[in-house]
Amino acid sequence: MLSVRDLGVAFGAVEPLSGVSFSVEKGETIGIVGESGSGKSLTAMSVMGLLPLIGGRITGGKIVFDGQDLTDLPERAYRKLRGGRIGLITQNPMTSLDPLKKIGPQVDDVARLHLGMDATQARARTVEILGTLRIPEPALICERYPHQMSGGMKQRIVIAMALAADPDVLIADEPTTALDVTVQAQIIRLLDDLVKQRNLALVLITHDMSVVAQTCDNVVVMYAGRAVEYGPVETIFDRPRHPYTQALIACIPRGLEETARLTGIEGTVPTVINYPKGCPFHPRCARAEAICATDPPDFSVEGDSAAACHFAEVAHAQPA
Amino acid sequence: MILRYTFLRLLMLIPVSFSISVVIFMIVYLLPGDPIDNLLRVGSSPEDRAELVAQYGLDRNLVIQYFVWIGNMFQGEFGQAIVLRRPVADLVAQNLPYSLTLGGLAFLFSSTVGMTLGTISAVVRHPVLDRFMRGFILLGSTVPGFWLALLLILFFSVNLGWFPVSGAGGWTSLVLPVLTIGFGGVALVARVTRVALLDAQREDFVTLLHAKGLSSGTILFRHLMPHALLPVVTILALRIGWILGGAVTVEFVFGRPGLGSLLIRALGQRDYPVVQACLLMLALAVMLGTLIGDVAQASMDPRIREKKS
Amino acid sequence: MRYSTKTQILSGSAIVAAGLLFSGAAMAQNVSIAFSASELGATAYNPVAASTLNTATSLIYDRLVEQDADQSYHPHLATSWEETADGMAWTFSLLEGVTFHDDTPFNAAAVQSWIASYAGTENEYLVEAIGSVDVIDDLTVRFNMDRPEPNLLYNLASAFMGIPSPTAFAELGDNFGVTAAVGTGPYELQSFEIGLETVLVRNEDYTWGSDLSENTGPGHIETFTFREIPDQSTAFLELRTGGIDLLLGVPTDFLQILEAEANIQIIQMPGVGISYMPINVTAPPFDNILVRQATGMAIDQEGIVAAIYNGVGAPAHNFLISSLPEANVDPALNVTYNPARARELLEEAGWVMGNDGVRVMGDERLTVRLYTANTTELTRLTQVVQAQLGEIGMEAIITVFDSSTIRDEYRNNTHQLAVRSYDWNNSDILDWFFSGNRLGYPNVSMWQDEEGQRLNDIAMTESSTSAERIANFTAYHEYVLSQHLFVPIYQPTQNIAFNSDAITVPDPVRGSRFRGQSFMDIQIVE
Amino acid sequence: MKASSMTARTLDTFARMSIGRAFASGIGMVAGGFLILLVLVAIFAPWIAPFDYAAQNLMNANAPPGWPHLLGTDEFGRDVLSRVIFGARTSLSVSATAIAISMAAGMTLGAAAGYFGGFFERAVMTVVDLTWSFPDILIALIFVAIIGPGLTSTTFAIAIAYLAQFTRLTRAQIVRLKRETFIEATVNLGANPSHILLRHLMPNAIAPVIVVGMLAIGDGIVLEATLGFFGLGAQPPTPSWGAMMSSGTAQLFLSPWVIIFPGVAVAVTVIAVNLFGDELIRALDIRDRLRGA
Repeated sequence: MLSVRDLGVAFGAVEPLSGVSFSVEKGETIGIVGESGSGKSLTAMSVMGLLPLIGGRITGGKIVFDGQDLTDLPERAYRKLRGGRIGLITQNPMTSLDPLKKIGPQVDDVARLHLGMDATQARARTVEILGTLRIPEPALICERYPHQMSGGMKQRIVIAMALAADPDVLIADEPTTALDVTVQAQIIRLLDDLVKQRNLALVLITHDMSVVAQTCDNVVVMYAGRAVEYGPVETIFDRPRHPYTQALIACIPRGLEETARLTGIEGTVPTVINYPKGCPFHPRCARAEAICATDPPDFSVEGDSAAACHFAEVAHAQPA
Repeated sequence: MILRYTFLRLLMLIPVSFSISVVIFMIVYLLPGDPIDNLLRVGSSPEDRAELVAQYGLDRNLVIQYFVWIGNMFQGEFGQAIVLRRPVADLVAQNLPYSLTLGGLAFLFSSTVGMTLGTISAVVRHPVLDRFMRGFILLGSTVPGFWLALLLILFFSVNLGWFPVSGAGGWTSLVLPVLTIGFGGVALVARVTRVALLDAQREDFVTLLHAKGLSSGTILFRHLMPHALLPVVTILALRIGWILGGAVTVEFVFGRPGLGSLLIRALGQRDYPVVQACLLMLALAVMLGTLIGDVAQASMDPRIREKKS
Repeated sequence: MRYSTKTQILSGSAIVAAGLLFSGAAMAQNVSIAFSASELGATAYNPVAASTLNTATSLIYDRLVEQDADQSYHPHLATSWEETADGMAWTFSLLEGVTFHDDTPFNAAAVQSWIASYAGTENEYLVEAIGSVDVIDDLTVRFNMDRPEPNLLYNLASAFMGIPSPTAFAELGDNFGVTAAVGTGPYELQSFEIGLETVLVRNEDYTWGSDLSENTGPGHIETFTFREIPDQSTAFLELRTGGIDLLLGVPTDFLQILEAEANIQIIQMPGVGISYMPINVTAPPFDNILVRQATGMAIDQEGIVAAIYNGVGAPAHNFLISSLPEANVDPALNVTYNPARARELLEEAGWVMGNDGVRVMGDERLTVRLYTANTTELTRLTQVVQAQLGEIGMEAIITVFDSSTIRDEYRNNTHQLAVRSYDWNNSDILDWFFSGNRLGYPNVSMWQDEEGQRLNDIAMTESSTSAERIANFTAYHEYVLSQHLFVPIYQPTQNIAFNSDAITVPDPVRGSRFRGQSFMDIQIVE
Repeated sequence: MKASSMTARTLDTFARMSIGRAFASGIGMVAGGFLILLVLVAIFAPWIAPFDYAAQNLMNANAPPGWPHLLGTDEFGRDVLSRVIFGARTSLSVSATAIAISMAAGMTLGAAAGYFGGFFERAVMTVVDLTWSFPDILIALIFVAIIGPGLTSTTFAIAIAYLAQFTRLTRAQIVRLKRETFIEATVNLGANPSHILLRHLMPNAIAPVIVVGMLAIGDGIVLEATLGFFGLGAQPPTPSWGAMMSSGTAQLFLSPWVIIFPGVAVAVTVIAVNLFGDELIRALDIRDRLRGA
């Protein structure tokens, strides 16, 4: 349904994203995971064609959606896709809704624009969608304003907006980061049901490996603007072959013994201007060799997963 | 909801207007000299002076005078102008329309042109246009009114003969004065609109609006403009006071009457009732301005409506 | 209405504007006039009660008698008059068939109630000498005088003795002249917006114009619009662009520019006023007569006329305009420029020259307060006076006030010197400015002196014939000059400018001022 | 005492760093340079001016620009260039003193209102809003009517006209800073209000107030010029740009240079002030904190 090949994005001279590839089919969820600053949110903006809004541009690669390459789609056609066939769910619900407008009209817009509905039809549809998202008394909610809603409620409204025009693909850019834990679980379960019931393709961008584990079919691990490992969730979680993936998995808090010590990763994520040469992870990689510092590793493919690491074969042992 | 909010704001204005009316009443006694001197026939005796003082009620103690004044004010009885020897109400009635037409037109001119220029300069990010806009806004706040008025008269009336040099006859005599006052106003409104729009464009929800597939035109007019209007409305509302009194310089150069000029003349002649009436009108306009500003803001921004009531 | 836009300022090239967009050029028979600066702010067209009147008043009301430029008196509503030998009674026979604008008849009874209405008003001094008025018959009236008044005819010809309709005057009371003004004049008051505009419309059944106008019948022009333009150069620009057709008072520095305009004609009439510097005799150092005399000699009248009035008008060397007989006093008393003598006098008075060019006496510096009103003409003249006083070592600090505030300052006696001007063409102005009971304003010199008061009373009340009055006032004038109470500076001419493409104006202008009688002869150029 | 020296030091480094950056940019350099030159001209006016600004020479009145009067002479034959130079001293000093008074009063009022809040804040802000929306020319003219014409009344008139701006700005800063956590910390440590205000709140609030103060100096010069137009500003012969520009608009036809040169001086100065002000705002990066005004 949607496949991204060697996507490269640049802001002026700086290239915070290069060589990212992934694809997702209807009814499937693909997770894009990485620490903040790894460029994962840029994939969402690139797919939506909104890079110019933040001053960025696509430098290379293709974004094929339903057989059509979006990178050279004219704006008018792109606008029909946005909201119509590809829905976006933003990260911070508190600031994603126009505070001056009521909830109802903001959701109705999508249906009226893409499905050519008139006001009453659109409102009926909105109430119905809000209902499916388990929002109490949706008709009343339509008359309220964003500042009268809780964070979780607002995120559901954003999701409703994304669903309003029956899109084929949903892109969720860290949908739960700004919510507290209890609400996070509800939102994740909600997204999961939607993918199943409406046969949607979901691109879930997150930094939380446990969320990936629960919901995604495939996963792409990103580090410093590049994909370092991808593949089905089971294989990646069973036998992570890239040291960074292994470290990420190790960080998931397990077990209940008080003594369990939370493991972290030394060093900090490199900023876009000082991406290290060779393999970007080598300064923080326990197994780094001389070669890692010089030439960037290729993907060593194994079945339907791959890892960009010179020593992918060697690193089978389970982390301590 | 809005009515309740407006009513509350009105209630809050009452103590304010009371204190202002006291200040206005007292200001007149700060003025050195008094109007009776202007009225007294030359070489008249102290008794004549006492009689005149009594006639205008200036002999009673201040508190009584104040309440008499306020009492009359409510019955629309502004009293008799001492030096100009005619009811103050007539004087105000004669000058107010001129101020309202000139001030009102200048207000409309500066708000519409100001907002359009502000929006254009915020939306069309063109370096040359940007530099021109900054230059224009800068010029607006540097050129003194009387100087601009003179240049406009010289160019448009003397050289081109399009408009009359001065006077208050017909629409043609309004064009240059409105341009003079409006020029400063346009600069201010344009600057505020530009900044407000730039800020609104940086808000997070704008990304989602684009993601919904709305065209940038709809986004600008349906979502961004209301946000930009909030600070603009506050600035405009606070300038309502200028409609009545701000045009003194222009009224002088163009030889037009107006409430501002009436106040200045009355100040010169120490004509207390006229000064007090003009100041009260101006204060009312200013308070009305702040009220309209608050109500407009509340009606546009639900967050304010909830918080304050 | 065509006008030329030749201008030397910005473009320099002559552009003739094809069409006129503004409404000022109403084709209907209307002539628009701008008042001179000194006439602005008149509060009511009420000759009996108002303290300031403008030229439009002379069109609304007629007078019994009119005075020509050569001081001769011509009949108007009074066809003839004779004064008894002892000057104790005047008999006037009145013009027949004259009606007020409200169609009430003008007759002896109207004159009787009119004279009585002056009691208790600011202009009461005009009729002070009249004891009572008898109606002999419908068209004859006799004034029984309390004392001989050789100046009566002058007063009767003054704008303040225009005759209002008694019925309207009684009915409107305080509103007379404000909401309506009813007289017998050639034009009726159509609208009056204070501080902005007065519109007069022709009185169709007017046929009794005085012999000072060629046209004694209804006026040629349908309506006159009188406009009050506070800013001098705006008024000047209105004349240049055809916004107005006639400017009653042209500031001297605009004369030069106006004369260069092809379509603008200037009429210069003899002056009716003096610009002078009153000296406050009660404020040291001016309580010393030597210092006052020295101050008088510091002012170079001829230099001032040449430099800032570019030769227009005449220097003033005493307190009255040169056309008045009482002005030719003993030449020695005239105040003339003599800086050397002025410095000697100051030395004599004990003011020695300090090291910074300012004289000192002990540790006190010769620094004086010099006040003036905030009109362009007066501020300019004051600065020249300041510089000339500096030449003799007297440092003058200028403060500019608006016209009514400056009166408070005079009354509070805070001034030492001031620069001001008066507008009057009769010798009784001496009483107005120097009589003891008007200290502060208008007696800015704060002068009180029995000899002065004695001479004043004789001149004002004991002159029975005009020749006697002239002698008495000359003596009073000479005594005032001897006390050095003021420094005369300049006699301005009356300058009127009109747009010769638009209107024609009678030349020579009859009467001492450009007033009603001259407006009757204005015609529109077809 | 120690607190003030500490505040002075933070201010000092703060200023040096930002002023430096403001000068760095092209426009900032030109505008700032011009302003420094102007202040020098104002200070050394007596030595720079070729003639005595009050020396009249009626024979040489209204002489066009040329030699020796580079900018020509006015209607009294006084040298226009010297009067513009001395005019700088009057106009700048009047406007600067007025804005200084206005800033001091505004900051104290604003700080107190912001810090104590409640009824006091409500009262102060209402009065201040009223003065802000009252036309400044009217406030000035009323003030001059009360204490008479001259430079002192012009200074106070300008000070009152801009008082509202500084009060609002300071209050906005204080209210915003009051909620910052580091302030709550000091409160819990038992610091008394004046200590908090002086040591912590004010230093942070000063930056935007100084910048707005600079911009207001430009407006102050324009208001002084307008009062001069009404003949109520500097009394003759003291030259001020405003008085010169309004020395009888008749000059426009006889000797336009008498009006045009001071007009240019006002325009250029105010533009320089605004340009440098903008650069300072960018350098201090206080654009958002300014929105409180």
